[in-house]
Amino acid sequence: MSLAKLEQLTVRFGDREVLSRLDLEIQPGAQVGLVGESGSGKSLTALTLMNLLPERAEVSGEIGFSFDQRTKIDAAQLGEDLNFPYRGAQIGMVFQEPMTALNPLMRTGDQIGEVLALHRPENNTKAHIEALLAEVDLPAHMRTRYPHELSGGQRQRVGLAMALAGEPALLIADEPTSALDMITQRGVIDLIKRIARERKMALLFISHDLGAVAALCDQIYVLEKGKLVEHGPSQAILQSPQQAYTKRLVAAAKPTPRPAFTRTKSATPLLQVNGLTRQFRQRRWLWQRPSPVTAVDAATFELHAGETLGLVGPSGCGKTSLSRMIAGLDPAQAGEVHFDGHRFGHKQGSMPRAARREISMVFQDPFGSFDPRMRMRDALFEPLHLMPELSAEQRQERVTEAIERVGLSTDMLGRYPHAFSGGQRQRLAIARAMVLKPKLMILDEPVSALDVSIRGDVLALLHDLQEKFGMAYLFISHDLDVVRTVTDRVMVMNHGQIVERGKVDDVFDRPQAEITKKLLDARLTILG
Amino acid sequence: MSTRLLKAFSSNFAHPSFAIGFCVSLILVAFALLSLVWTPHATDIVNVANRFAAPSGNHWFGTDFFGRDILSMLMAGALTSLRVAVLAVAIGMVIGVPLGLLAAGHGGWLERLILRFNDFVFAFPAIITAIIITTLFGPSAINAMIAIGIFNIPVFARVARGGALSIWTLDYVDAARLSGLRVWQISVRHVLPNILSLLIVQATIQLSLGILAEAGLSYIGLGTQPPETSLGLMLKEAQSFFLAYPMQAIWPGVTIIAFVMGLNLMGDGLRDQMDPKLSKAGGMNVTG
Amino acid sequence: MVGYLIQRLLGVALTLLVAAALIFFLLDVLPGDPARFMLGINASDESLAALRQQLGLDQPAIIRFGQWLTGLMTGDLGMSASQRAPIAELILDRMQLSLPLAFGALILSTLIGLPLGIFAAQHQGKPGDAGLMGLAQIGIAIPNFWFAMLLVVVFAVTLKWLPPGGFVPWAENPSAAFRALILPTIALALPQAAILARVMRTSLVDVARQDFIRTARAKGLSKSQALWRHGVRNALLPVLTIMGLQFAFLIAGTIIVENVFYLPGLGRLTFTAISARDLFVVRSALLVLVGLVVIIMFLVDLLYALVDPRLKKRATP
Amino acid sequence: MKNSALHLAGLMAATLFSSTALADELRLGLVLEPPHLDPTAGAAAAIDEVVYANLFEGLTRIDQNGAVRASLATDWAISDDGTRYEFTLKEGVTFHDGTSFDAEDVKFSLDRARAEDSVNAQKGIFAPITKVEVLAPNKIAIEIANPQGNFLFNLGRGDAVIVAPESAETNQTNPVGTGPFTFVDWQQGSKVILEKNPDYVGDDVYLDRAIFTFISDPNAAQNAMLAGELDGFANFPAPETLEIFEADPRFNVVVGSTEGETILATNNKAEPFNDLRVRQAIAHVIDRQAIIDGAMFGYGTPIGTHFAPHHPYYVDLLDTYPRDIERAKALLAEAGYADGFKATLKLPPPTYARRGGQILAAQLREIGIDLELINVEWAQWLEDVFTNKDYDLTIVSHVEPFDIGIYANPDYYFQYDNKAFQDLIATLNVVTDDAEREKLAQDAQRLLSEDAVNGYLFQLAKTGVWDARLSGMWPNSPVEGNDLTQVKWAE
Repeated sequence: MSLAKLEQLTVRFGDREVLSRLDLEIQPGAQVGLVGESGSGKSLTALTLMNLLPERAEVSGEIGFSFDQRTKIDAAQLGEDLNFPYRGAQIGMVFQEPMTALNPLMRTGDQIGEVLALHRPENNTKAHIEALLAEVDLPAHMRTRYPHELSGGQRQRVGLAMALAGEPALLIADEPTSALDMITQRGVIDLIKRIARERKMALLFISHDLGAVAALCDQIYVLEKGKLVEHGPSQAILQSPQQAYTKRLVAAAKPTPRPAFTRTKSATPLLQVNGLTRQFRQRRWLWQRPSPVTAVDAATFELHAGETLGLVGPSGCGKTSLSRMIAGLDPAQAGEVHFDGHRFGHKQGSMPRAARREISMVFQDPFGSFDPRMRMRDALFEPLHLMPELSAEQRQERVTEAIERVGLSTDMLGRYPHAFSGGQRQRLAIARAMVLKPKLMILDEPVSALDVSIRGDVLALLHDLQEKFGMAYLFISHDLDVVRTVTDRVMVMNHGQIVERGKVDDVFDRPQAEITKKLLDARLTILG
Repeated sequence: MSTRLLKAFSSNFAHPSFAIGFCVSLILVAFALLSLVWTPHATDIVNVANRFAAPSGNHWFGTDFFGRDILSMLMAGALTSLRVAVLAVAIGMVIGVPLGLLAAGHGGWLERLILRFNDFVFAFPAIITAIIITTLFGPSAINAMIAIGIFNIPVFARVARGGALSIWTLDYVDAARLSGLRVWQISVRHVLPNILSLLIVQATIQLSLGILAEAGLSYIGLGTQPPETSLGLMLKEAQSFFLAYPMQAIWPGVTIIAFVMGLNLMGDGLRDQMDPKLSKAGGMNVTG
Repeated sequence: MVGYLIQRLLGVALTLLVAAALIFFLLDVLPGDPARFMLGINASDESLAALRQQLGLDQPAIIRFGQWLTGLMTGDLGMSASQRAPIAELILDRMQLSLPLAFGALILSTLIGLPLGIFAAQHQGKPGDAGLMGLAQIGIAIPNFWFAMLLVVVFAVTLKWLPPGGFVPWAENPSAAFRALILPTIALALPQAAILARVMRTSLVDVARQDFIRTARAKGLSKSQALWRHGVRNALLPVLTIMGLQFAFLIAGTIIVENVFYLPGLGRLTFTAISARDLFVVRSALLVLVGLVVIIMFLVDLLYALVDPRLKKRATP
Repeated sequence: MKNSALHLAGLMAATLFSSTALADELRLGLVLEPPHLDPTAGAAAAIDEVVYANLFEGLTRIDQNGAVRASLATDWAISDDGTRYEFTLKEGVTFHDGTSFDAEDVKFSLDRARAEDSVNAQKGIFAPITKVEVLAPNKIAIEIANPQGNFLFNLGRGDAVIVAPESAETNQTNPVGTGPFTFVDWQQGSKVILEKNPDYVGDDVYLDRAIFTFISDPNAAQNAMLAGELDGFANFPAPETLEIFEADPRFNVVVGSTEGETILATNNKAEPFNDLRVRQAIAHVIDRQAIIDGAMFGYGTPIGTHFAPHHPYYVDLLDTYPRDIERAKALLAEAGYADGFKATLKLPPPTYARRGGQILAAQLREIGIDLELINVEWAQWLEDVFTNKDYDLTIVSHVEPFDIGIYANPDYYFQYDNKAFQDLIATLNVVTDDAEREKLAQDAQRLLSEDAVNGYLFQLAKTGVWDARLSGMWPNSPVEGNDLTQVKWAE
């Protein structure tokens, strides 16, 4: 007898069918994963179970619950007027965005207490709220905090405590960890796993990340564009996916393919960073001395021409701040940079113009890195501001060369950015970085936002370019597997400090620093 | 005009209130501009014998206390109101937008100074500025325009800064900085085009507020002065005849309401089409 | 919190100081001789000189500015040149009308605007919403003086329920004073209420789309419970900002409706003083008007910080 | 919701109905609020409109026909050479603060008014006085340098009222006089309240209480009258609304005249107005009736010279320069302005000026004179036009009675410098014989009209509106003031 069951569930918005004839079953105490890309209809499935579908949704099919007694609901009846006592009581739900899912004006304890008052009024006590917080590994004093005083992981734990307060038989978790960094994500997943086991609670875990689902669930449903593609026990799905779509997802969750990077490097350091420090000064009141918050604390390292240096660390560790200082985008509060015969930094002031043409940068988000109002041609010509000595013809040549190098043709350049795909844009971003033929390219998560299938191509392209032009790369990523494939040496940052450095295999195989170990442990990739 | 705005424009015609707003504004603007070259009757004649004439084929809306054709007066008055509002918006944009861009681009003490300046100007409602200017130079439509324009400066500075700040966080701005572009170049090349639609929406709203403010200032004698005419001045002059000849005050009143509503509906429609994150920055200024 | 308070107060003081300097020196360059105006066209030169000296007009500007500032601190703003009465007294006297009018309109517009905005947001897209928002559009577009005129014609001239204008001091007859303020307050408040209703609706519709409302509903709250318990307070934050800005418009509005209802308010005082070239009164009255706006904005900031826990440790305003 | 709103409305209607006037109370509207209440220290007509004959009295007073009557002086004798006046004073009179009134107060008042540091706006009235002598507590003698034709009239004006040394300095805010009403309260920006003086020596007034309410906005004034908040306006500010009152049986509309000659004042020294032909051309083109109709809605009497039509000495000179466009064009051409010219017309705030200016500009355009209308506030008008004579044309009403003498002053803002005229006025000032005075005054009027010194437009009407049950209100205002002593409600 299943705890919750969807039969032939179809959801439509006007002409658009977003879920078609979905059958799904959750046994008591079972952990069910629902996987699919955004727009596959997986969140709508959860909202259907919660009776929280938008009003304009047209629904058909049947929903069955057997909590205290068996109920069958005609899905067409769903809506505000339906008597639906389960929400918050028998079914609890955790949402994706920890930043926005809590009421910013209400103390966390009160938000948890609200559920108790609704469903378990006898438990609405300080002690019980603190017990719930303890269950999600939060200290009791968190009760009086406001959401903005908590970190993302802490908020997600509060959200979990709220969902648990009604003592549900079924917990729905809709991408609960997607917005968290890797280490936190791992913690939350482990927590959910533990609680589900302890409470003997059924779980519907929704994610785009097959790795996360694999870590938690024993049953997997795969959705694509509103249709159920495949379902079955986790092991079966992961080991022998039947459908092409599932195969792709499984492949994506495995480590990124390794292009054969050759590792040549010159002996002379191209870049020397000495004690580079970035501080954000926060002054509370006019008469107070500003108390600095240190984002990067006396970073010191060197990078040789033609070398690829990896930079990894949890989010907020300062890796982006460090790279921005090197690129001359942000000022440093101490220390200096020697780059290709130029010096800049705290005392020497901002980056000299002559150094600028030797450094370029590729950003993570291919959608944000081009001005939507500017034609691609103009965007690609823009870096040539730094080379006023070039003639118009030479400029044209440079751009054409760069474009062709990244495998695109010049006749697309009259278009605006929105006319290109994500992969094309990232190639164009690389082309823009190439136009100046710089000595150093900073790659800030250059493939994280791309589809897995494209990642390999882009990495191969980067490798290719390095071979041809001998540029040095500073490669920033949270994806340890990618870093391991492409870099020679790696540095690990935590709390603004470089805590570990060395040959990539040494660091990854024999991690010394605590954070490196945690990062390695937090990986959710399906190995094998 | 930006493509996004054009798109907003065309897709919005499905939106009935936008379509109405746009048509009403367009008709009234055309009506006002027409008075530059033609009005049914001259507005500078005085024909006392023919005053307060009822609507007729010759005078569609009748005549006023000087025997002038009300339709012609409405056209000329709408032109003055529109001119005051448009130029006030121009003053606000020409000064406010660069200030906002500068604040967002430069940051630091300059940004704080500009924000302080903004707060300071906000403390002077247009009417107080108008009182000061009038005390200095005497009342006129130009003074009303300057007073409203000064009030528009921080409004546009705020919208421009808000929009620009969100643009400055984007990677393409960093890309431009890496390309060696200076703050002002980035502001002009990348920031301004991307906040233009935001500014245009704000401009329609300030335009409608300008028309209302002109009417208020003219009503208390700080704005347009005879023999010029404006919708607000027509209301003021018609006020004493209100009991005997109510239509004298109804026509300009209805014209103001239609004008302001038209512009507001249009602005709302455009705003609805905009990137919701960007429009938030200007959302605070629904009322200027 | 105390630190924040002190810092903002310093900001307010600085704003007022700059405003005072601006007003003083702008008005100081004015042409026109107050003494001549007071004594009329046939006055002799000796009488003029005598009066000028009596008024202190023969001293340099910077000294007079200093005197004025000192006066502002001590509350002794000197004598009105034209009305021969202490300026502070004149202004205080007018405040008993202007303040209740402005604040009454603020309160009334809030009482009308916010519930209507909430109602419209709850019925988003339904006829009630469309009807209310249509009315609000008209309310925003109506010039307030014109609306005031219509109110007078209907309620004073035709129905004779309320006086068409004029004012009786509170001390003399509180109920008559209250009655005198009903129509002006309504004339000011309704257009403001229309604006507030729109802002409230937009803000609440925005908030209703946010994740924490969905969270609240997932707890088992109904849609309207979720909106009331979690939505309204959050939606009020941007509305509060608007209300601060609106106050500047209300101050402007009182000056305008004072004219329709011939009320002896600060606006009237200023205009009378301007036509009499009584700059002593003009500058002080203007500064009081500006001060009111600045102080209200300060209070709104303060309220904001109180309501929104996120702002308590905000670094700079 | 709807129900409660209705209920609230009903409640308001029941409990808050507008008050009706007390039986012996008069609520009179005034357009301008006086800056203060001391008529001996300011030019504003608004002061006299509250206090004249009500709070303060002079030795003489002017009645509603402009004649000189006894007031604090019951009787007087003039020496044969016309330079010494002896007045007998009313006895038993006290000021409102209880201090007694006698000849010393008169001497104090007159000496104060003519003192060097006096701020009296009409110091000219007192200039001829050489000596004020107390003969007895109830007798006083005044000596003047030359005989003065209108000295007694001048002593009856508001500027010459008698004040007490004890209260003179505080009269501006707390006026203390000898009149039949005492001062009760002044609510700045709103109203002045007077009450009957129980100790008044003389004919008792009918009213117990008089309230002057200040309403400058014509529309507000109209509403206040229609709503029954006011009993009347001695001079209603908006002639255009009078037809509403005329149609309403509750009200009386009484059209009288004032001493205000409304003129197109011309700078006789500025090009091209220094040319007589240009001024004549303008005179030929002015259509007085159109201005009266358009600006004043028909209220006002056309004048051909600077003289009040109700005055016995008035001569009708309307046809000196009849309206004749062709003749006007010819004159302009003769003066060298065949194509017309541009000039400015500065307009002070009153309706007669602002509206009249627009009509006048339309008329002058017919002969090619293109006027730029510049609206000015009074203070600016006083500064630019009156003091600095920086103007071409302006429209203004000269409200002082019998003020033709201003044309004899070449420095006056008209800048009219005519020896013949100056001689006429010099003679007029010393002649006391009525027939002779009449002839001189008429010659002066003719001379002004022929010289077209200014454009003479109309005599400002006094358009009174008051409750039909009121009697005793002055239809005309030969002197600035609202004498309430005879005003009473019908039984």
